[in-house]
Amino acid sequence: MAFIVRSGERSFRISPRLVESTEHEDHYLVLMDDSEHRLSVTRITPTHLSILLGNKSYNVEVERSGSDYRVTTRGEVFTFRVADEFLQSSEEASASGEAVITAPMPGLVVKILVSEGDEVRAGQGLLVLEAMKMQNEIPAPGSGTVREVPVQEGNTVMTGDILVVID
Amino acid sequence: MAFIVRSGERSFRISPRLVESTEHEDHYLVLMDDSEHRLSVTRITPTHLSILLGNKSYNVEVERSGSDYRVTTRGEVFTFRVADEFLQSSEEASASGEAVITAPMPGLVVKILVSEGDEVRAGQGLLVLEAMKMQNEIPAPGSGTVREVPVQEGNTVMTGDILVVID
Amino acid sequence: MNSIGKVLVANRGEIAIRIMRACREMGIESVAVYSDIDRTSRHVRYADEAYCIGPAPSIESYLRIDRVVETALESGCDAVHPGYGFLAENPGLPSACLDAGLVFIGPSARSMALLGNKTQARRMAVEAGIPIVPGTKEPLSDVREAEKAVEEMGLPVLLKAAGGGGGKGVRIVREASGLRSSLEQATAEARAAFDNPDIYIERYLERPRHVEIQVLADLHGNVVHLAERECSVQRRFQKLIEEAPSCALDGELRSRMGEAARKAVIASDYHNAGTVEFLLDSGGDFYFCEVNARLQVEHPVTELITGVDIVKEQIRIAQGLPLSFSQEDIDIRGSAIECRICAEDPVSFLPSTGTITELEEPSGPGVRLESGISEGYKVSLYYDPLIAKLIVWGRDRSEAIARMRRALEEYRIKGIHTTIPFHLKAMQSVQFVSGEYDTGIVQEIEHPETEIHIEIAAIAAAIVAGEEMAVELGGETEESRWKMLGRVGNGLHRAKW
Amino acid sequence: MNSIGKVLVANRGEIAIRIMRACREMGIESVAVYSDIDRTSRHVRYADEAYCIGPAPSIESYLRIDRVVETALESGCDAVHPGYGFLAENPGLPSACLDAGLVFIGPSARSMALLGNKTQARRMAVEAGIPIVPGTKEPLSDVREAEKAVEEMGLPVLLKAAGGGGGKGVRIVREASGLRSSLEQATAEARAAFDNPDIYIERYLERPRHVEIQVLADLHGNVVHLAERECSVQRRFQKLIEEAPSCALDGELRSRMGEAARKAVIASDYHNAGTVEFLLDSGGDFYFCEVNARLQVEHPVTELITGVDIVKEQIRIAQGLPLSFSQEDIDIRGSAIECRICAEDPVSFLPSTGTITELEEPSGPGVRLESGISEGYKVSLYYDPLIAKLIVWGRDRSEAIARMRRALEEYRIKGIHTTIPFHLKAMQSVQFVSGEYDTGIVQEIEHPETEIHIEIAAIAAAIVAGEEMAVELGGETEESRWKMLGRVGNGLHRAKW
Repeated sequence: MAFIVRSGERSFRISPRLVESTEHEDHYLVLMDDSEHRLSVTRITPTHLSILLGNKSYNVEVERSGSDYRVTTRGEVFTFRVADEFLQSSEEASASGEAVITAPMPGLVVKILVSEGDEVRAGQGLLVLEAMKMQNEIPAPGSGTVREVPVQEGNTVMTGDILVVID
Repeated sequence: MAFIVRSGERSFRISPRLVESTEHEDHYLVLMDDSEHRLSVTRITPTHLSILLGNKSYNVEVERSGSDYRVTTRGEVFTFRVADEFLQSSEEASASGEAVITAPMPGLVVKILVSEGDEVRAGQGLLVLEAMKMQNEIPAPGSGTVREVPVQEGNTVMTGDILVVID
Repeated sequence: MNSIGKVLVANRGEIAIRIMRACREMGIESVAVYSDIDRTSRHVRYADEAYCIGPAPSIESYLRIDRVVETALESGCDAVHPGYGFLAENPGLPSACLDAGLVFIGPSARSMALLGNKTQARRMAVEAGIPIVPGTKEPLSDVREAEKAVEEMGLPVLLKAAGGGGGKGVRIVREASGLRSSLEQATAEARAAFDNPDIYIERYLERPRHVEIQVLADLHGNVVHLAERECSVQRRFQKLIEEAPSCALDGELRSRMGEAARKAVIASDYHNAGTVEFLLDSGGDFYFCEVNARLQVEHPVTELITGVDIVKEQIRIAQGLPLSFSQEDIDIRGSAIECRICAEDPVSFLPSTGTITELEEPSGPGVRLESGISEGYKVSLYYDPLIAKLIVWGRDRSEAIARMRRALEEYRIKGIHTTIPFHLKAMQSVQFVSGEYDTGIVQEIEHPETEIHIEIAAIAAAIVAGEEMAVELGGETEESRWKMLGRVGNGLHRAKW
Repeated sequence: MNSIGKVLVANRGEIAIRIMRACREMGIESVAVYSDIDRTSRHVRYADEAYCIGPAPSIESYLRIDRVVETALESGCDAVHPGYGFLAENPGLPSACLDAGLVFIGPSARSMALLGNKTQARRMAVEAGIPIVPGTKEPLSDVREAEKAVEEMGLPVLLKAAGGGGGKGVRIVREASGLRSSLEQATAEARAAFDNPDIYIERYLERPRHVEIQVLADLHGNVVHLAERECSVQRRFQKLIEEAPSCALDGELRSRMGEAARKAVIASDYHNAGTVEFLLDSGGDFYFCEVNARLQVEHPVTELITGVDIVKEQIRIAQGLPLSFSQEDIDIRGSAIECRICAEDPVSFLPSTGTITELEEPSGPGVRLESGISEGYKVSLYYDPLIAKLIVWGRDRSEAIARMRRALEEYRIKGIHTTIPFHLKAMQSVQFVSGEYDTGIVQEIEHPETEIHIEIAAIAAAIVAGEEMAVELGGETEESRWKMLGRVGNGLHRAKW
């Protein structure tokens, strides 16, 4: 089975195969793009893996959140979307062109700075979200027209809730 | 429901009653021997309890091992046998007078120093158990006659295995 | 002498634990206060006694002077320590303590009120002959007044809360068109944070260094400074990294700034621990900003280079004891750095919430951790995102930097995002390592990805995804995950506990 | 100069991690070796590379010089650090390193062989004019020879392994009838621990203090001592608590003992880090015991009072660099204490094994932890029970004691028994607190129970038992326990993660 593992611009085709399982570790043969790697993998805690790639030692944390895998190693954090090779292509087809601005954190909508139909330019403030006692202005990721503002001042929002949709 | 909680010479009759359960804590009314206590209890991890007795704050670890409860608070460790008040009395009746010496740790029996029928005095070495590279002489807890030595030199034993029985 | 046998700590998180540790080492009992969602928090477990004083919003719990004082009396405390933040700079607390016969571990209400009002403090400095940054001497009454000040001083300017510090209620204004909305935001933040909406304005120095002097002053007229802290690594006026000593000071400048700090403390009739903040420009000129009339977040770097336990000294001073050392006894040994570990995204700095599911903390030579969290702790939106401080000591600055990098790599916090990756990049950045940096540094630090790390991470994600797919196909649910981990299986080797 | 870019650490547990930390801070790569059951151990995860060198028994893995050297060559290492224990005092390792073109981070094989043979070392001391404890100069050939020595010296006597230290192969003999069985046990232990069954005998001083001097010697003839460590808190010749400085030394005695230590180092042509052990009697006379030709377990207490990183100095010396300081640069600051955290019953000191299910580590001001464990780690019978070292620094000894007590109370290790409760009692004992103690102290420390603690503990046991009974009646099994914890239930409030 092969997976397409993507983070931002980077994309890897990875096919892990378990070749041996001993009392202390699992041995994998991993085909990554065109090269083959031999790995020993063992779990220290549910999300904490110790990986030996050849003999290089890596501590890796893998946390799943929905379809994203957040992976940390030596203090660097990567967020990957992992898809089965076949599912991948259908998903790509459904992606649309609009920009959906979602709440990056839970918080309180203290002020909305734009209305439906407004023209906005990249970096312009859309609304102010209060979280952890700080007022955070949420900027437009690009220029466009505000199509929808499904929240109101005073609303409490959770991470991922849609705040503004820009065409 | 009342429990008899015993550790060495000490014995308590304790009857805990859950009176209220909120989002953050449970409130207990505990009858201990003759006095009544009000407790707030919350679990931090599976074995780690935070207890407020009145307003006094205690961190308590409770680990169960068989019928024993090993409890740690502020670095002091207690091992309790907890029994339902009714089961308690039947258990007591079955206790006999012999001394059963069990392995205090897993290890290797490197030498047996006594034979069945030997008279031993308190403190006399019964056998040598090797564990963590140290040779440990297991002493007789009291004086008596060796009735049984169910292990042999070279045997590997686990914690709790019977080593010697003294009458 | 005021004998102190029991202290109420009117705070939460790492600073509450820091203070309780000092109490415990001094044989003093400590009493925690907490909001109901903090029932499982570490400071409640750390204290000898704990009292719930209200619901989660701090305005109904940690900011309630009346409840703090009542609880101190009810629990038989002799004294109250405010920590930093919350009530630490509210003169109402020392006043209420005085009325209730409690010792307040900090300055008097009078000096606090003087210094807490940033405009009065600036006037005090001018009178004492300490240089200040140009700006308004009174709070702004409205946006028109702000516009007038801008006309006089020119742009950019800084809007600052008169009622408190910690980066709350601060805005930089570079264009006249942004003045109104910035003032509104700053006012709202200042009201929420300090219950005081007053804002004043000063000229914004481009990229100065932010250097502060730690001072201790007892009730017998002894005033000693414990050298400086370099606090220029800031984002949105929130400090991220602090160090001591500063690369920008030599012995001579240290003496001059230390002397200015002592003057400010004496002029404001200040006692207990305090910090005098200065801006230092590239020409070596320094300007008084304000006095932080409390224990600072970053006090540990000073403790590591001087060997002085500042919290214990605070308690001793409050007991009426004279300082046990004079200025000559203070010598600086080595170099110390602090990284603030916040529950925030390391790139966007947006807050992150969740439950700490795993925690592995750094230690070993020269490493000190001040942490408010433990496994099972829930990071909520109600309180400050600062969850821990990682501090290191080294024989010299380069050892301290290497050590901090090593310690950051060891630190594993699962369940939330933290600023650890930012700090790691900072410790490897040319700017920080050279010591040639100013308050513009955060924008300059880059976040390159290490090729081998992204590859290993991608492989790990694929392996775990493959395993989870197998589990799902096998009909097992997410809920049985922990149970599954109890087995030794074919497939990914599992933790067995 | 021997440039070192990659080091193989021929050890495991906390000391392997200590050495790897030093390497990482110096920008040196580190390579771990491990036995198969150590695949999940922390040192394997900590290293940059890791190589399995055999099965669990150390004789087939950690004691295999051939595999260590092969692995160092295969992985491209320049140097090998042995830590303490295992091969640390086996001259075969430096010899094999020399032959393979690897730098050994420690003394030469020749000095190690001289000092490792305790009887030769005693002869060297006599020749250098350093006083020694009376005893045999050669290993005992049989029990008859031991009996003869006892006749000459009188009882009690001490049987000691000629091949190594660390309390292994040591027995005290107070009655002639116990001589034979003690000799057999000591011989068996010495053979297992050092692969050398030789035992020698010396007069047993009743209740001396055990004081050792840390020395650093470079390849350019510079020899500096870093003052003493007090190591009298021992049980069965295993140190439990160490501190620096010792209460029994003043500046004058420190200089004299330091000078004797330097003499021993020079007489044995020793370089790198070493420790000269002395017994100190109540009259202030000291006797040379031996030189530990390696890094000591308790080196951190010296690091905390001097600011010197001994492991880094070892690496610098091995690189051929001269010491960066002279005797005059060494000044002592404050007081440090180390408690050895062993996987043992705190009262009987019998070994305890199991999996670490929960771990909460102490931190805060003045606390340093050197730990080899993490959650999920399995403590087995194969290796030394020392799992971590807790070390504190204080401005004076009483602050250090208070701090140690506070840190011990914070330390939570679940899944095994540890010596933490013993250390807590020690920190509260009159004997330790007064500083007036000797090697008899462990027998004198009492273990009283605190009434309120036993009551709270009993209540907690009853509450948990009641809950478990309810769960069992409800038909849930032990296996679903973690799952159960995911729910908020009526009954005992549960962790929600």
